[in-house]
Amino acid sequence: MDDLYRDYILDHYKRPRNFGELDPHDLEALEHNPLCGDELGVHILVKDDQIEDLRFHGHGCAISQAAASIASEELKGMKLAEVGELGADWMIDLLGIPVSATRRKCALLNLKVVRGAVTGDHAWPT
Amino acid sequence: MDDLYRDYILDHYKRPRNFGELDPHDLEALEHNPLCGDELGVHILVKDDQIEDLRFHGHGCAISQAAASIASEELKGMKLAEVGELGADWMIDLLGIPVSATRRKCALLNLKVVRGAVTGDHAWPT
Amino acid sequence: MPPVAESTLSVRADFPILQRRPNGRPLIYLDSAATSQKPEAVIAAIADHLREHNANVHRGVYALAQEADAAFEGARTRIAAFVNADPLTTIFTKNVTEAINLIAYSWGRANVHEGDAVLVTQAEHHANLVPWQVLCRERGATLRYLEVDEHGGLSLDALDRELERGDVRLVAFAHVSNVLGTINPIAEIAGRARAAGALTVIDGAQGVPQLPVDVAAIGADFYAWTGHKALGPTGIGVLHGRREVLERMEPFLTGGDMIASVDFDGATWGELPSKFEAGTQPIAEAVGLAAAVDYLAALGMERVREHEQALTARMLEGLAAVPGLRVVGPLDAAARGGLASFTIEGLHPHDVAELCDREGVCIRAGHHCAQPLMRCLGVGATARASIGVYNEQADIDALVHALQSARGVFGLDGSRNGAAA
Amino acid sequence: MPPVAESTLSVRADFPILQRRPNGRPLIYLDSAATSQKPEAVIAAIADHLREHNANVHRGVYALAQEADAAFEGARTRIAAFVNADPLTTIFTKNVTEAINLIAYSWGRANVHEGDAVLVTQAEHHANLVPWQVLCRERGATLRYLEVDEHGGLSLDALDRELERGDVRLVAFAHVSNVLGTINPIAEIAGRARAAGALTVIDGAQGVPQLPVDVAAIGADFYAWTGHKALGPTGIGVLHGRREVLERMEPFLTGGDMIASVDFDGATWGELPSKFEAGTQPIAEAVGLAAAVDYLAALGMERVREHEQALTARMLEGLAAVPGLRVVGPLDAAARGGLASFTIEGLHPHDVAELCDREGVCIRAGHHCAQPLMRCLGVGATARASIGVYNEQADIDALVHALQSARGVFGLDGSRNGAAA
Ligand SMILES: Cc1ncc(COP(=O)(O)O)c(C=O)c1O
Ligand SMILES: Cc1ncc(COP(=O)(O)O)c(C=O)c1O
Repeated sequence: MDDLYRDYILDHYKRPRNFGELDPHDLEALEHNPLCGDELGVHILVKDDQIEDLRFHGHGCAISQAAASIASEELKGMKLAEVGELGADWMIDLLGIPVSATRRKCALLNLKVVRGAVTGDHAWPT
Repeated sequence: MDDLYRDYILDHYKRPRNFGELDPHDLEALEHNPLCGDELGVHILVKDDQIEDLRFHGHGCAISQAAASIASEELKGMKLAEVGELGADWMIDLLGIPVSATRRKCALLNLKVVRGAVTGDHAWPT
Repeated sequence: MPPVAESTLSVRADFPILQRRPNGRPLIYLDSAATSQKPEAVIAAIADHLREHNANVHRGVYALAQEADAAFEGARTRIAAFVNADPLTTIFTKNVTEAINLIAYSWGRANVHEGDAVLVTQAEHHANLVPWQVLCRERGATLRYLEVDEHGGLSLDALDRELERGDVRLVAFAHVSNVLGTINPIAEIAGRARAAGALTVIDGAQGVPQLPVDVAAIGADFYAWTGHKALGPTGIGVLHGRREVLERMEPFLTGGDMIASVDFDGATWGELPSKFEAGTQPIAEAVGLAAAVDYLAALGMERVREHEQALTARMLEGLAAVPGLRVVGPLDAAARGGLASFTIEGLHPHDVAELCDREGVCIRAGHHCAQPLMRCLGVGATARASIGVYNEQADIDALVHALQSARGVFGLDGSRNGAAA
Repeated sequence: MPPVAESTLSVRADFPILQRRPNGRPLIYLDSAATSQKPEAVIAAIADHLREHNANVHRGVYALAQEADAAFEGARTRIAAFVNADPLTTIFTKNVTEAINLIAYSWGRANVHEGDAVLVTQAEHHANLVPWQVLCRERGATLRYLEVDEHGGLSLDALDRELERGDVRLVAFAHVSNVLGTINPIAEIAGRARAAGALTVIDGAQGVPQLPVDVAAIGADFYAWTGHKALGPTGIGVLHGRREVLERMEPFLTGGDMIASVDFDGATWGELPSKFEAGTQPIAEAVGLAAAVDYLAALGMERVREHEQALTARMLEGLAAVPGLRVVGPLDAAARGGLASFTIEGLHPHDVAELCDREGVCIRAGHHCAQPLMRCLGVGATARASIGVYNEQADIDALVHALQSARGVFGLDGSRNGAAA
């Protein structure tokens, strides 16, 4: 079995959950991966200080799309305050595959976008 | 005997011929050796299209001062048209010592100054 | 398509890194457009210089400094001769990016005014694009883009129309596109620009490593390239300029070694090429680059070109057999340099590159520093395989094999359950 | 003068070039202020990188590119740590000259206005002088000079008076003068400038190779240095900047790798340090410089300083015994770096250097890229002997011997008939 391109990764890549747009939405952000030009945006609907619903849009590699898809399921229902606390480890653990230094930004792009939309902090998660 | 610092070189260095200023003069020029900051100027008195008299001023190393001194004796009485034709070989031959690539500009500074004063061409002699 | 000669080059053994066997497989390096590998002759020349002849240049009286001087200025002479340029107008920079910035700052700020235009192509590398954007913004000038057609070509008619508008002060374009591979008709473009009173800047980053280049014959005002793509070291680029233009320009970087004299009130500038070479130059790098061009000259650039064209033809053929694969740029190997950028349906370029690496095949994925072109092509990124003198047919075949396997991993060949998607 | 420890360094054997024996004599290299020699560890690190790990950095997916990335960014981390700086604000340039030009172009053009002043010292190297002349001319600002006293020192009172005038936007000065040898009180100057609202630029070209340097503790806005004087290769310089200042600055060189995104209308800039690193960086050079600072760190910079101070003391003593010789700058080895510039009555510095070379002693002669200072000193040029970690007492003694012989050749010791003059 492939270490990186596991079945569930390819499944999330090919059938991403929560992809599309959400209109109206309360929060949004759009970020690029400067290494490859990939683009990922998010729309978020907020209720009671938590993420009621969200949708990703844009394009990217299997790692970045699968990461966004997998994360989207966890983010729904999360308190906004919690989102601000999420670090790189959370995302990498969730992905469950070994991510090389170069592909790290692919894996973290969605978290950067979501944190950017929620907290206004546009730094890469560490 | 020293190859470079021959007796006549040191003699010209210590007792340079035709050093000083000439006022009035008809032509003049001032040049720097960018490698060491040395400065050499010339004043020239012209009569019948030839150098009637000239004086060098400035400061420099033994090679550049001796070259100016030795050349001054040859330049006096030379036709201006001839001066324009003088090349690096003329000066190097006149000096009579082996001049390394680095010291070449020392040896040629006076010729550059004189040619500059006479022809307006401020390029290094080749 | 004319028949292409088989390549007669077989120099892999000259390149130490290609003897590496990651995971027990040969290293298949197909990323020469990003940077080339170095022959032992280049590595040895650098090490030998540092071990035997190192000193600062231009001002040292002692014998060691004269050796360093001779090595450095000798390197300049050999490098200039390699592309038939004059050493006096051959300026060292740190890379081609700095060379182009030098032109934009020194020539551009003095000569591009409000209402003027600068013309670039849609296919330029950011290095030959962003400096012109910055210049035009600062000077109130307009940056216009020459369209690239669906085969990756430029239209000379379109160029003429742009030039006829009468406001174009400078035309900047690549010799060989690092994405499309297109070999541009540079002498033709330079001639037309010159006739219209515009200066030309040619980005030769991908030209010098692959093609015989004759700077004098091309007749551009500036031709710039970069050492590390031409078998040389990092840390050095080369700018060839037209003498009259360089002489009228103010310097770019100022400091030691580029002055005639300095006093408290100001400075006067040195002669060419020193005027544009402030501070300690890339000395060992120049020595290394001279060894690189000597190596290329010994192979013969005509032969290098034949070799790359033969391998490119084979690559285009191989790629055509991969389902869902689309190559961008001209499809005729004679019209392009030794590289191919492509997309594969259902596979992101990043994943393509990652999966190629599993088979020891090094290719690049991304926007290749040409984001506007990516937009024109309607893609976010491409994968790119590029050829060097050291590549062989087996490398090309390994690439095609790796691409087929990559499709398999993603189930695109029907072999994996995910395939249904 | 406090007693100086004897040097405990003996590392000549680590430097391949010093094993050379020109004309059967040992090579006595006393020109380290111009450029240093390189230990085998540095040469091997560069060659090893090119033989085993060469690829372009920052965008490659394949394993080899990741090795190159790790080598390059790892080098940055080690180099920053060596001077206690933050890797994020540690920018690679091609030399210190480019680093200072970067500040002048990017910070200076946006922040220095008509009526403002830039303050430099009379002792600056052209690299830390001419860029400010050019900037002030372009911006209609005034360049003022802080006087150097007869012992080569700066007056802090004079600095305060200049700062009190309220127009000084930037103060630029060397850590260690390359002519006088003076070690300036840089943290003190930076503190006073900061209190007066002026930025500080420290030219550390001669500081980093000789002294323990703690960029964070110094507290300047910019500290710049150059690889080739610090046992590293040519082709690389380093600029450490204050983060808030760098973040507010526009980029200097533009092109690949320094952008966040580019479209037809313009570009946005990448994060630090990329924003200031356009194009392919000096990768192998960074790896070499990292090996150099590792080598220096293993020796210990405190020990390097002790060594240089001990040899400098011996050199000052030896020079004092040469008739007609005048050393410029402070006469106390504790107040100066490992170099001495001097003149000898009746002997031009060029001839001094030439005659030293006959005995295998490499020293420099000229204006040392500090023409205004030469004017202050009332000389056209000086000879300069400068010390590196690899020098030994015997080298100093050979210098003194060569100077005595030089006087003899010119008959200044009464031995030759020319002596009468
Ligand atoms: C004090 C000082 N500043 C600047 C420089 C210039 O260094 P580089 O030529 O490496 O830019 C030097 C050395 O030449 C120097 O001694
Ligand atoms: C066409 C082209 N121009 C410019 C560059 C920039 O070269 P460098 O990074 O050496 O400045 C490259 C390579 O990256 C290129 O392919």
